[in-house]
Amino acid sequence: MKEEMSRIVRTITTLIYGFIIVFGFYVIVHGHLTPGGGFQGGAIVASAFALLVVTFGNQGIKGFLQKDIFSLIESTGLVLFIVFAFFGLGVTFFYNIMANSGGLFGNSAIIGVNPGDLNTGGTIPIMNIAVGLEVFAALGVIILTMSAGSEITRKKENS
Amino acid sequence: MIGNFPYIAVAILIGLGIYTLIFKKNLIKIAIGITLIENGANLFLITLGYRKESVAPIYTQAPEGMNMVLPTPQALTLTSIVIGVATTALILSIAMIIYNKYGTLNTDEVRRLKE
Amino acid sequence: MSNILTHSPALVMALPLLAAFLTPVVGRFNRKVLGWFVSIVLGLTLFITLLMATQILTNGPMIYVFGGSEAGLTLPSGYSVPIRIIFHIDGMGIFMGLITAVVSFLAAIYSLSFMQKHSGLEKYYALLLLLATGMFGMEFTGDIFNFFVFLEIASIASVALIAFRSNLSGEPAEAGFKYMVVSSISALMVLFAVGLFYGQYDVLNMATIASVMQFTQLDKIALILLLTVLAMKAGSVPMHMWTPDAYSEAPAAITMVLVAASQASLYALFRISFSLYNISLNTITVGWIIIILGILSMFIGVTMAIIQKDIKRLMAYHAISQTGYMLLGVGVGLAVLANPVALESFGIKAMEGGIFHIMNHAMYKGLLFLTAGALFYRTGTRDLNKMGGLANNMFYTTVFFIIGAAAIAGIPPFNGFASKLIIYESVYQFNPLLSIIAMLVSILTLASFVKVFHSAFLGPQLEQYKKVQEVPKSMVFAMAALACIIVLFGLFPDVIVKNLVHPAVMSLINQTNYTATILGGI
Amino acid sequence: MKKSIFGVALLFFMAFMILAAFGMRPFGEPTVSEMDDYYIQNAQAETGANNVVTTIVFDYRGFDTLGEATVLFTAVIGITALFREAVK
Repeated sequence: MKEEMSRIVRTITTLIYGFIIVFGFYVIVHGHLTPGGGFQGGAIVASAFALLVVTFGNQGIKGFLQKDIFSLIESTGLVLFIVFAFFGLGVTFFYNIMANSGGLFGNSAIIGVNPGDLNTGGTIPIMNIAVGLEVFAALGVIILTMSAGSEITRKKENS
Repeated sequence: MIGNFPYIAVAILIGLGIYTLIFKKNLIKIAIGITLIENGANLFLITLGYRKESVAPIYTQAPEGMNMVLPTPQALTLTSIVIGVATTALILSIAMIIYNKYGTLNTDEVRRLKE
Repeated sequence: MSNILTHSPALVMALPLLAAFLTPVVGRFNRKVLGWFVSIVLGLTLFITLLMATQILTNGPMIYVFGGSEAGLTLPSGYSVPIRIIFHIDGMGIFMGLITAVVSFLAAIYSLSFMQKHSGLEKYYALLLLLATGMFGMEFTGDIFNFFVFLEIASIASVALIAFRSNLSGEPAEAGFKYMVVSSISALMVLFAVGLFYGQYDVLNMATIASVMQFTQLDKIALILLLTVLAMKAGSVPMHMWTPDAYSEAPAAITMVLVAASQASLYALFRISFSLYNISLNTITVGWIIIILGILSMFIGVTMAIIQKDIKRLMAYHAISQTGYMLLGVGVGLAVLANPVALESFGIKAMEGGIFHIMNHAMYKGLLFLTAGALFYRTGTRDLNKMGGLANNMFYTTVFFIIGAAAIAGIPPFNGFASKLIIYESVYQFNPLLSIIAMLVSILTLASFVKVFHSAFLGPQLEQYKKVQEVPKSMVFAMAALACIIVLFGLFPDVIVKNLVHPAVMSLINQTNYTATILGGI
Repeated sequence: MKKSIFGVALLFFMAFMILAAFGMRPFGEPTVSEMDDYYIQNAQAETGANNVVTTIVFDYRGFDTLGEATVLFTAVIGITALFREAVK
């Protein structure tokens, strides 16, 4: 199998992958207002990386996507998540301390149907972002590891 | 009577998955069987949440005065989908390792561990 | 102090989790401190578990509502169902939690030198911590969907650990694949049963489900699914095919934890049949099914064990056989649950035997697997025919093996004898034949271990093992700790049964208490 | 021989599943919904977020989500551990 895909696919990918990532982050950040959230948005962002891996092959993305950085992002996301859960420990673990507090993400929602205010939800948006980071990095590591692993299999078959 | 068709679809999906697990010899097909069962279980959960003539449980610009479907199954399904992704990824990786070591995916040839 | 106690159910989960998230980072900076870091974290977890145990055994069950405005406030005002995830730790839960804490702590200590030569240690330790977390979650949770999540954590972590040595050969990956298939099916069937409960009652809290349980046809289907898959994960006989592979291919320290993990599934089996269904089900039928599973496990496990050549496979078959004793004891208790007179005269006693055997089995089987690991560490083989005369070189290992083997065969004064005696006595009153089979299996177990002892330790010193030495200190320490527990439990069984086992049994039998802790209104 | 036993078991299992399907309540008409109604009515006031599903995922059942993120983390660690020498 050839490493890289054709010129058309490469061009379209370079054009489109940035938009996919931005859309993914939009879904993550608006998780508490619209359908979506950390997991869904993270999966969208990871699909951009999957697209890159498929298009350019494992060698082509070597300098661009690095597993170590992904692992670091993953750990950061998880630690952020559990730390914000720990912040509630004055009351209980996972208590939403920032909801309706007036501070960051602390506005109260208008009860009933409303157009949506990004600055609501307490710890929910922060946890969304943390989980989003974790999910896209985790899926990225999985994609990179498995594609590198399949390359070894391919080499073995060819030799 | 028609109200039970989603559940029958669930039963068929899970049955197909179990069939694949029992009668197929390829490790990748076994992984597919597990994914089928998982999808059946997820479909079952999500069908439980539906309420007739209702909208999604999101207040942002929702239609006024409508009922909302039950939100819990959606949350549960979300959780179980992510768990399913993790399981599938791990099981496929193990299949890859087995293929690297033995050069085959057939369960009959893989079997080195005997009674 | 009281604050720590209130939040201890959250801490006991969050501490190993946080450590697991940090382990890859710690491992990048310094590989030497890694093992000690993990051991200290698991030691702290053990300490918190002990604190919780004293609290629960003196003051009754412990409740923790995640994210609630108060740790003990289970129901929102004006509603009759809990809406948040609740940790519900009673006598039985903390009993299992203690086993998990002790076993995982000693596994970390043992791994300090046992795993030294392997690559990817930070991953190994992270997975060990995650496995411990998953088991704690399974044992402490009061929410059935949460149970599914932790079941998945425990199974994925154990699969990765079983396959950890697949860089050397293909067999660990094969065993891992088998276990992965088994545990995914079990987890998915548990999920399906969760759906059945949720669809009918719109609750996910186990105590609430128990209180509204109508025992419809769907509940029966859910019961059958749950019993089958949990018995499969516990390694009971008709579905035991994964056990010998997984136990023999995992690193020795992990095998010890895996034994405890399969007992966590056994705990779930008991929890579901006692706390969730209790006498609403046909206890005689279900009790007899569990008894028959137990008898089959006992007998087939031990007969398969006798013919094994691989020391860890042999011990794995013995693990199946010993699982049978637990099923037998608790099954008898379940069969007479609806009959207060019989329950009082021997049912509770039988359950005490079965539950006590869980802890004893975790201890002596862990010790035996660790000695097998010690032999593997020095000789590089698990084949009994290739070993011989090792008593000359490895004094401590030999002593610990004798202690473990005597305990598993039910020889006084070790702990196996204590629990087996309770089982024999009480089961004899229920049905003499069952008791006789149990004794027979015990004799066969002794015969099998005499064979192992003879071929591995006795005989002349072999040429290739002339230079074999005793294993490093950390491994000796882990084995010695288990041996001490075995001897102490064997010498003072009454104290343990009265203070630890009896509350566990009562918390299983008494369903009204279980539901009232969450829903109030005693 | 073994296959036919499994086949019979599969048939039994399917019969079970179909039985369960017909025993369920009709699709789209939940009989009890106290817990879900609580979420729908109080989620906005208690957390301020508009999306009820997200409030369940991250607030009411946040601990499940921690477990779920942990499952993903476990799988990643497991996969990198499996390929630890093949892939650097």
